[in-house]
Amino acid sequence: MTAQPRLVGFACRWCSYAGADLAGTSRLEYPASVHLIRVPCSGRVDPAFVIRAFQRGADGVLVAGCHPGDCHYASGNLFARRRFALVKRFLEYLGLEPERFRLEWISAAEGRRFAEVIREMTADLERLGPNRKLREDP
Amino acid sequence: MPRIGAFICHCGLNIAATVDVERVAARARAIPGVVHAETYKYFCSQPGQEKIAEAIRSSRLDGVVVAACSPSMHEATFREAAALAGLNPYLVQIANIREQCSWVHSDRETATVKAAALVAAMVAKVRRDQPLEPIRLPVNPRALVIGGGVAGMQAAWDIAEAGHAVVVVEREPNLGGRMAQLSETFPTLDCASCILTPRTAEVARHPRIELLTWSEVREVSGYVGNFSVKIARRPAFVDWDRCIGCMLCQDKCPAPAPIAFEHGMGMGKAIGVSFPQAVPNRPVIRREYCRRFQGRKCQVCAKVCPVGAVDFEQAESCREEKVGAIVVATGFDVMPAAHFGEYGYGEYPDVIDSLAFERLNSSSGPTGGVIRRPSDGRIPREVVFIQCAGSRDPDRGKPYCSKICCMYTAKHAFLYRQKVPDGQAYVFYMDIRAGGKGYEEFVQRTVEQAGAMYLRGRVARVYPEDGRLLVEGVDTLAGTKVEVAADLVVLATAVLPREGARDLARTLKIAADEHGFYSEAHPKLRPVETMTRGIFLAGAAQAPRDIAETVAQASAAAAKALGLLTRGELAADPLVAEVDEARCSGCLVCRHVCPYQAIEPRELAARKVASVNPGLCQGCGACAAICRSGAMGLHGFSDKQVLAEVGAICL
Amino acid sequence: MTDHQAALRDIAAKLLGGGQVATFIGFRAGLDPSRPVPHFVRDASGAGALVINPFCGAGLARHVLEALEDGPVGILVRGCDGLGLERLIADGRVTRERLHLVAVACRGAVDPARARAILGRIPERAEVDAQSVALIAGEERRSVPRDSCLLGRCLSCVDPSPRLADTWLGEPLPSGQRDFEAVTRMERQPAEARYAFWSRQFQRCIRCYACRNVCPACSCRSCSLDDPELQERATGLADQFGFHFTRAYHVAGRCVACGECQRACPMKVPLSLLNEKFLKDIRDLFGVADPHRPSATEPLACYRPDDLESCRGEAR
Amino acid sequence: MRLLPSERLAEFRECLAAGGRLYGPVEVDGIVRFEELGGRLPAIEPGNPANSLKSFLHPQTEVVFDFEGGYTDVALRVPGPPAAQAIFGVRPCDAVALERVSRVLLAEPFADESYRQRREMTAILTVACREAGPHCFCRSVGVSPADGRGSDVVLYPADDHYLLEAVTARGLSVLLSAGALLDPAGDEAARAACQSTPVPPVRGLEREDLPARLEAAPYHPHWEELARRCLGCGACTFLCPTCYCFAMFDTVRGTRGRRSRGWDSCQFKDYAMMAGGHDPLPTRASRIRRRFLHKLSRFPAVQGESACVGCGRCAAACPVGLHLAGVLSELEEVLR
Repeated sequence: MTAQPRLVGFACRWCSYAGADLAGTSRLEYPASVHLIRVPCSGRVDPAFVIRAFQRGADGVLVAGCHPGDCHYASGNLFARRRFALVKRFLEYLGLEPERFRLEWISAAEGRRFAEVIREMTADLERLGPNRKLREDP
Repeated sequence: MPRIGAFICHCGLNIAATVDVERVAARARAIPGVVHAETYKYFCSQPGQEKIAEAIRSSRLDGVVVAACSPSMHEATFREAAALAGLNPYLVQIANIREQCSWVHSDRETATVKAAALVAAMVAKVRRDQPLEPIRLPVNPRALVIGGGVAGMQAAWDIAEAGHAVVVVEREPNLGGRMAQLSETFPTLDCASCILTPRTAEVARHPRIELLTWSEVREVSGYVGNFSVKIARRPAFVDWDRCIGCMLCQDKCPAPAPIAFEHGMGMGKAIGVSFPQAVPNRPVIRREYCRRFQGRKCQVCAKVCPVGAVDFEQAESCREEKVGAIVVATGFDVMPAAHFGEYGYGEYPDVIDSLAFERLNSSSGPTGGVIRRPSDGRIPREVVFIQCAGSRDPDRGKPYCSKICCMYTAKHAFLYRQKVPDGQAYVFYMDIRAGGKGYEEFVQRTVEQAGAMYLRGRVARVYPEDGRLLVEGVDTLAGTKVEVAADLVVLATAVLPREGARDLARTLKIAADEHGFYSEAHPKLRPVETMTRGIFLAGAAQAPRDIAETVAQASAAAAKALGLLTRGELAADPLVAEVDEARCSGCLVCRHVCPYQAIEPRELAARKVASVNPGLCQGCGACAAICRSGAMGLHGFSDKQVLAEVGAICL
Repeated sequence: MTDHQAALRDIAAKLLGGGQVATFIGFRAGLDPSRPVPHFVRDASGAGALVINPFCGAGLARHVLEALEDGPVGILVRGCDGLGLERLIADGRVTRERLHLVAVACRGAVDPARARAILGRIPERAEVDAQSVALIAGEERRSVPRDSCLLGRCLSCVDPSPRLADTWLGEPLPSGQRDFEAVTRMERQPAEARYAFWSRQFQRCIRCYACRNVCPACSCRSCSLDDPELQERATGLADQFGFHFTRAYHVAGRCVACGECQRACPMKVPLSLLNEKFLKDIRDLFGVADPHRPSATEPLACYRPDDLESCRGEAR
Repeated sequence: MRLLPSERLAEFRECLAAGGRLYGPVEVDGIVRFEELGGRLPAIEPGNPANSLKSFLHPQTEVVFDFEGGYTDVALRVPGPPAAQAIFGVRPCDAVALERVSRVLLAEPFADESYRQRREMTAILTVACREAGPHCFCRSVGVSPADGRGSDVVLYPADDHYLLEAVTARGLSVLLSAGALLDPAGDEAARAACQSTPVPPVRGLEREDLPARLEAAPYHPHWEELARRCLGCGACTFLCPTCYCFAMFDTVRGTRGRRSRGWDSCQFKDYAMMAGGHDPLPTRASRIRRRFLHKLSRFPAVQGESACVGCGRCAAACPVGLHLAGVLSELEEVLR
């Protein structure tokens, strides 16, 4: 087995997690790099979760939520959008590669898009190689 | 020491074919705190649930992880099973190793490793779960129905008949919606108003139904069982309580007005009703067409009114209704002309859409039911119907099928031939979708009895020539170019959600899909519920559908609403936010991000802390994420749980 | 500044004597004249101990939290203190009505260590103006550039005067605009250089929490950095990155750019360079003109429907 | 007695580096700290580096053991013995501090094994002071700028050379290993110069009755005054060369984990919190008082000498000027 990147995803249960489920019911194959953590809303995702993932050895982190305007809770993803716009830039400022963190909007109907995002991100992470920054010693 | 049980489901071969479930169970057993791990073919089955219950009892489990399909499938099933066995249902977590593992990965080794990690994450999570009790909420037994079309009326009628008060809010001055505009209905060719009018009258006089027409929902607050709805009524400039419905005003009004009801085919008056059978039979003044409101001296209506009901000073009024459930039945619009340049829609008067054709067909319509083309009033000898005008057309942003067009086009072609026996109908179509009782037979009748010529293919363009319209298209079956000279072109334009549907979604805090159709909670199993508890969907507001389906769904929504309204009290998911008051600094930043106004300050021993109303809280967690000190927790998704999941995944 | 000392003592004495405040917060002389320390006057007779001069370097805002437990507080307020108090008020930690603010415009405070290094002995007095600093000891008077001896937090200050005041000592000075030059320079470095830089800085951190404890935006009753499940106690490089990320992120959109954290850091971790990155991005991404000046709603607790779409796009 | 010509300092460094890891004061990013020297010469400036020697003998965080297993069967792995190290460019006060700390951590029968091993593997090369730093007050606490206690070798600086004196056997072997670089000569003047380096005194600190005066006024309102000013950070304690408090903590990763110990500070809230919820040091004032009483009264009562060596780090670090020398001179006023 070739070592594949470790991608931790935070997915809102209404849209992106359901989108990932749809990719499943549609049998769309994508890399097993990703492990999703179900959260009620992208607005629930505390940047501390992202940092913890990098500390524990994630090579990439994805935060996925409903498209703006479609949030089940009306506004959660709009807070997330602001929050992670800052966090992403800050992580880069600390020296992390931009490809290692992504915020994506994936609806419950976008199984295909979910698979695509995972494929894309996994390819990026493979190209970058394992992450050592912010990461504790194994 | 925790006592966790892990149950790895084969799901037949759905999981077991790709994931080595025995290895996953063995890996689970190695996790500290896991005292029981087993696999089974179908844990969701009765014997499967019994196995879980048995393990809960015999191994004295204080946490259960079921590795199976998505939690959206069977989380509730397994929680119930655990509860029956004496374990608090909130001490159950689902590891999604089917939709997010076995179905999307093919390599057995990687899928097995990933499944084990997903199980470990849920073990880590369930260890940090607390037993929770459902939140008990009182239920207001009244219902609100938004939309007074056939869907709204059906839902309102069913709820009222079951003994509950219903408020119906309709944006137009009268009930009826789209169905009232139709001439006949497919496939039986019943006269639409003949079947709708009695229903409208029944609804209007029902003692438990209150009609609020010419009104809109402005604000919705509260939560399931306890909604508070602000409804604004636009000024009608007529005191409806005084008005006796004689319609003298309409007769005498000198100002013509294009009313929406006629869909561009005919004119009404600046004061009046949309159609003669309108319920309530009360006029409104459309100020944009009224001479007086346009600054002229006219006061004809006020002068002729025998009861002095005209009131030019009337202002918008607002009222608040408390209800326990809401049915959303706002219906549909059709794609506007601007989208069809190549068909000359909006440019050539004889290119019309199907709704306009309905009006031409209607015996109460502008032509008295005689089909005359708009430009010169001639009876068209050749009519081209173009299906899928905008539908199934990703370029125009509408990849979906509008569903009703095949059938109403067949109906139009049929009715046209009945009324113009020597006329010829051409139908350009992509596919004929006639799934429904008697539908396919009806299409065949249209072809065979009405002699409609069905041409499979797209129309490239429509342009005028010698007072007629030349329709250029391709017959993809014959592989030839087709050119038809027509007197009238009828577009089966795409079905869209009602204008303003998205705004209403925001007001109601329900989700809408990319096209603006309201999203159901689950496409198969919860098709009339929304993700917001207590709000239900009926009719074409959710997706294009025909009358029979609409009525069936409206009754289903009513049944769902009644299931709630008859309860008196209901249990809500306790996965809501809670403040650790000892840690809270009272900065109340959480209040800014709460979409439900569920957070209020509370005085606590000379200091201020945040306090969550668990009835209002929907558990989105925005507050928990923005709270710096970690004082705001979210049951089921606490910081510590998510961090533990991260840790377990990254091992 | 020094010439306001008598007036300050007078005002403090009146406030205390009249019972308007229970405590007056200012400075008093320290072990040497270049190191005044925060001081809490409790009765009118003690007001004579108050000093005000360009060596007064510590921020005072944070101190009101404890002092308010004894009753209303009077406090000497420079631009940075004012912003800090605005922060505490916005956070609901302090009510404006319980404060009496004695405002003074400040042209910057002298770093005693740097001044001493320049003079070779402890400076006794200093005069700061817009162009330079005069350091005085005995007969000696040396005029040196501002950036050679002022505190780092004062060099980047654009708010010499507080926006809130009850009593003014002298006249306010106009405020300016932050330029974020240091952040821009850091952004231009290659990613690897940035990572190496921050690794070196964070490795020095001894986790004394001075940065947090001086910060007017870090007034939580209970800090997540003290919760071992949220911030492990280990001090490996990854832990240090996590710690400094969290500290900076928790003040993102709330930091008043007073620079107290950086002044307080015994290991000279350039904490302001972290805070300012957030401030700069808040300005650039959300169009907040002066992101360090507290407003009714924090930038991360609000949104615009037309906010920047997705944060994938361009780096930084 | 040996002389090391200044120009041979680099060679001397190489010689020390050959014996293990070598640390010394260096200036990086505008701050002088003890760090691994590498190719650099120690930055010998008046006063002390920001961090103290304890970083190397009693590190900020150190592994106690690694463990693996479940709830019932746990395997432990204790880290191997520490490697040899030398610290070059230490000031006498810091070395004296080590000697003070050792009285506690090496006291039998509860000697701290990890500290003992490190202490045994560490050579301390002290450079005596010809000039006091901005915050120095060693003489007020009975430490001299030429103090040799706790050192293995003391270097007395002169204009173009250093006088080297071995204080311990370990020091002697260091000098022997560097023998080729050293001139077998003496320079009493160099030692004498350091012995007479002037250090400003701190008022009150030299008083014989200081402990008694402090103990007599445990509830003096000035402690409250100090508490208002103190921000409750741990800078003073973490930089203090004689503060040795630590706390244990575990980091767990699945079935594996690590028990570590890291510095703790008596100035932190909950420092003395007990399992039952009782906290003998519940207020900031109580914690500040504890710190000063410990340094100046309780520790001397048990160990015979002050737990302050006058290095001045707390004065350099405290954001609000609440450091030992300053506080003592304030107390001198209020206790009068």
